[in-house]
Amino acid sequence: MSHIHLPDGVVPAIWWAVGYLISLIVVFAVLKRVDAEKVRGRIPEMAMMAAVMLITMSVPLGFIPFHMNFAALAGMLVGPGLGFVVVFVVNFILALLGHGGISVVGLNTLIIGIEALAGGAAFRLLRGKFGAVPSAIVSTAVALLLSTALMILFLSSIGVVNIQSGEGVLHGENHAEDGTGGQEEGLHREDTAYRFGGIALAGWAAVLAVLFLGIILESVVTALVIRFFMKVRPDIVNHASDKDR
Amino acid sequence: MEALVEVRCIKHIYPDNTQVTLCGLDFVVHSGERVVILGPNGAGKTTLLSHILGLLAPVEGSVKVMGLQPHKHFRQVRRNIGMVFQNVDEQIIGPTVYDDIAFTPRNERLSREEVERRVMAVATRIGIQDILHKIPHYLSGGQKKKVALAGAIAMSPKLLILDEPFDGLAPASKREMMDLLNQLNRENGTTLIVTTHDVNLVPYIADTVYVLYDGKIVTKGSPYEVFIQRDVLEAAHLEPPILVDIFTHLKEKGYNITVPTTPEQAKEQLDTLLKSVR
Amino acid sequence: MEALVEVRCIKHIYPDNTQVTLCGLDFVVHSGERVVILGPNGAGKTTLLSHILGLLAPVEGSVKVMGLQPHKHFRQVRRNIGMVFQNVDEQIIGPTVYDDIAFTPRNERLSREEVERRVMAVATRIGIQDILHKIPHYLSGGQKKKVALAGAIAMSPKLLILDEPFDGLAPASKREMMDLLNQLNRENGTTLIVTTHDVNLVPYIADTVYVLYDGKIVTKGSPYEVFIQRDVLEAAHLEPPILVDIFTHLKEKGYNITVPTTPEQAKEQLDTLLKSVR
Amino acid sequence: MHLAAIDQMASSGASLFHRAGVPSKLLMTLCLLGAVIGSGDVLALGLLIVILLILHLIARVQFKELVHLLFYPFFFSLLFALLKFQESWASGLLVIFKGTGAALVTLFLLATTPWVEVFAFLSAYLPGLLVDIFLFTYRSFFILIDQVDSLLRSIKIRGGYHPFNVIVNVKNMAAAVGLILLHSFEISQRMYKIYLLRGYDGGIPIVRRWWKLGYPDGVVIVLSAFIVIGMVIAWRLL
Ligand SMILES: Nc1ncnc2c1ncn2[C@@H]1O[C@H](COP(=O)(O)OP(=O)(O)OP(=O)(O)O)[C@@H](O)[C@H]1O
Ligand SMILES: Nc1ncnc2c1ncn2[C@@H]1O[C@H](COP(=O)(O)OP(=O)(O)OP(=O)(O)O)[C@@H](O)[C@H]1O
Ligand SMILES: [Mg+2]
Ligand SMILES: [Mg+2]
Repeated sequence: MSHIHLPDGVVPAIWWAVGYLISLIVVFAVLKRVDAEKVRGRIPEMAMMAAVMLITMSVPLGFIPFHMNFAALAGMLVGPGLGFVVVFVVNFILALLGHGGISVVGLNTLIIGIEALAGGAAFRLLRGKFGAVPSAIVSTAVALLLSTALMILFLSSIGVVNIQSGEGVLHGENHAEDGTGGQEEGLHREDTAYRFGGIALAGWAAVLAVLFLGIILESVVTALVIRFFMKVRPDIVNHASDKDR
Repeated sequence: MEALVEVRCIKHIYPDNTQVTLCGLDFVVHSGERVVILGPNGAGKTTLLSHILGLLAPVEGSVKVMGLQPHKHFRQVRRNIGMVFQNVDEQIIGPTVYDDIAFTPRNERLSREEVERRVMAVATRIGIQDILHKIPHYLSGGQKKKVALAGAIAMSPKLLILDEPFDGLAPASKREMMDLLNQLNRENGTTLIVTTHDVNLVPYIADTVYVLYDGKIVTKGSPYEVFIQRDVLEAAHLEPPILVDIFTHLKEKGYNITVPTTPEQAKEQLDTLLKSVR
Repeated sequence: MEALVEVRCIKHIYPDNTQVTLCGLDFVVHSGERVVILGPNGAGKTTLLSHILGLLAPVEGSVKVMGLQPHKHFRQVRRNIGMVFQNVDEQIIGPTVYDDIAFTPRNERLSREEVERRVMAVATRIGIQDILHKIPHYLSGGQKKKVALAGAIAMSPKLLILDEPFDGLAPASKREMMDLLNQLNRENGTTLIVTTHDVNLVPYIADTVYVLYDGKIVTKGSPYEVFIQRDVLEAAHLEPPILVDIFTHLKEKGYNITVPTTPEQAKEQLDTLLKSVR
Repeated sequence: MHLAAIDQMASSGASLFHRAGVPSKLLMTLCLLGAVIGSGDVLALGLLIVILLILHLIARVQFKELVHLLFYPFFFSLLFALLKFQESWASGLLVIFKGTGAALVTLFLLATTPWVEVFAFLSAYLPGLLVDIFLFTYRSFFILIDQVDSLLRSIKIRGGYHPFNVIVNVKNMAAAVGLILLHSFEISQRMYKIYLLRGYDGGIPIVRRWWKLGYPDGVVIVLSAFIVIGMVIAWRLL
């Protein structure tokens, strides 16, 4: 939901450098923290998760005008830390394709990676008490809210977005539809209809409505996926949330 | 008989510029016919099927299904076709066997009762009524193929297309699958288009055989007509079924014999032959 | 001959509590032998192979490869086994064909020259030296199987295990694959363990056949010995190869004949038989 | 899917840039990126973009793909540019040129160099585990994309595609994502076993002879030098 999709050349150098630095530190810390043997065994899993995210981002898997990135789901399935690493890998590859600037990979990773970290951690905490599916909804919603807040805070603090009017963010969200819909004929119609809806509302009301809808959708889909896993391969979900990784 | 499918000299270009052409003879399937497509790996069998389904559009040539161009009239054509893909794992969508068979009926907005009726009818016919509430994921290979078949025929399509349906099946399951297909053809008049690499099965399930090779449909005919063309088969890197091979050899030697389809027929033929020459 | 592999009455429990047992006869493979495992879908063939590879550990019974328990001495055992899985896509790791064949040699820390030498030798033997710098996912199915085989034999393993290596291959490619395997066995003395559903190929590639059914190894023997046990085969939902079927029938009728492996032998046999009775 | 198309171009192309070695191309990429991001002059940037487009032309990059992919950076920089256009035309255009230009640079690298080669080169400088993840992701992507293809095809054939019904689509989408994820996890578990069997112990070893420079490398290096010099001159003039 909350890609910032910042292109190159918008964010001042100091910011993106710091973004790279922090996200790389986190990546290294995660890979070093657990012993190498264990991480090695999880590499195919992380790679598959990354591939799934790449595919769902670059293909209109959903026939709906939303662009989900499933970072929170990644945090739940492969664990929060490794989920963050997966987000980094995905962002890097997307940046090479021009989907987000190459210089802002660090920043993008931090903002989306938060979803993996928070989503995964919250799911781990909650699922013992409330069961897998409700925890998945709550964790995803919390994670998405957090990263959205982080994004808005960041954009307004570098002066790209006016926090009073919400200008900028709204278009950012609008673009997300184009990302999914623009590639396949037949989906265009929905997009335009939707965009009209977006324009009809104005300012923060519109932003919040769009964000809210997006958060609900991703939470529901994530929960449905978790429910499917609990039915078919509960060991994968349990495995990821029991062991410390 | 009316022509259900007609493909004339098509050419397809994949996004990576791989060109697949299928010229030579026309590919024509009549209503109620059982057609088998043979050809080496990469000959374009799957590509041909995708065109018939309307998943791909040819850059040259024409594809007609029931007189319509499938990629233009996708919905109409789709309703009349059932398809079993080679890899059934990716075809089974429903979380349970029941849900999977019900997928198309539900998407066609049939009433709940009608859906139930259809699912039960199809499941009983295919013999999977006991596993309706299982999760497909845990079924054996043969069972999965059956579920995929059930899903494909839930709307009683006129035309059933199967890409390598016997792949990975043990002999007994192969036979079961063949019997099911023949039964569908006999009882419902379902037209069949099947690809396979197992030439020995062809006589059991084909009225007509097409051989693809090197961008062309090189020959067509009844299994017997096709399999006696040794030079064509050899050129297409195919082999005749063992029985055809042996019995055409005997025939060429001048023995009075017809080429059998099944080992049982073969034994009978040999018995009478050996008695007669004695 | 020394026993390279010995499996005695194992039982395996999958995480979802599916139990697989393999009792009855012992599964014993000698050095240089070509063994084929037959059985219906879900009989436990792949499970048996995983135990021999040390990927699974039995809860009961014993598995020995070169006198060692594979899941305990994984590294030692692994070095002596090459494996080709049913789905070769998952097996090809290297970013290019060259890198893939070089994967194991490099992981064994061979010198660069030695790696190069091995890769070239294996690639030439298998006939894929022209595609060494291609990226695997742009290859055809048959080519991928060959790359997987090349990767498996790069370290010249004593034992080569193949799970349904002929699956999805056209007849000509099947024959090519069989010839490669037989050549490896003849020239390098590589022991082979192969599973397949295509009984007609078995006589070409087996010294010994094992039949698994219903949790048991129900019979073993040379292809001929196994295939004449009709009752056992039928119980195990298997069929004898067509040639065996027909010729044992003739033999039972009292004709003096030996059961052939290839259609060519069959024709010769019939020719002489028909001449002699005339 | 664009990734697959771009990778296909990179591995099947035969232009001068396809034949040049990875180090020289990475050098050029860095120079170009520096020039694009560091530049403050609309005219110079416009010129640079023209040069980049010519490079794409020489490398025979399919413009259809390129246009699709450039849509993202263009649209995004346009959004940020909207604020800047209130200041002046030039500063707005600058934002657009920077965003699109940088994307052109990385796309050029990816369209002339298989992803694998890029990471093979980087493997010397990045931690082994990270490089492994990148390389495994590459293989996994192509294995999965086939599966996604067939899954979407099945859903379409079986009548599960309703462009105008969001509720049905959310359900079908969750089912599809769940199924793909399930497959992906099972594949990854099998793959891990295979890696062990094939002797994997951290680090997919890839060896390339980078030091062999041919004439395409010469061209690429000279080009990089020109770009740097050109940019420096442009700065001086300002
Ligand atoms: N999606 C694709 N993209 C590019 N090329 C493709 C694609 N699918 C098939 N091809 C190519 O088209 C040709 C025909 O392929 P097709 O799958 O139709 O053959 P086939 O006869 O079904 O082979 P097999 O017996 O192995 O299934 C082959 O050269 C193949 O490499
Ligand atoms: N990973 C797994 N988890 C749970 N059950 C499994 C797993 N793998 C196999 N089984 C079950 O174990 C039994 C034996 O399976 P196995 O794959 O060994 O059979 P097979 O003889 O190889 O069959 P096929 O001929 O279809 O390949 C089957 O009942 C199967 O459902
Ligand atoms: Mg095919
Ligand atoms: Mg198996």
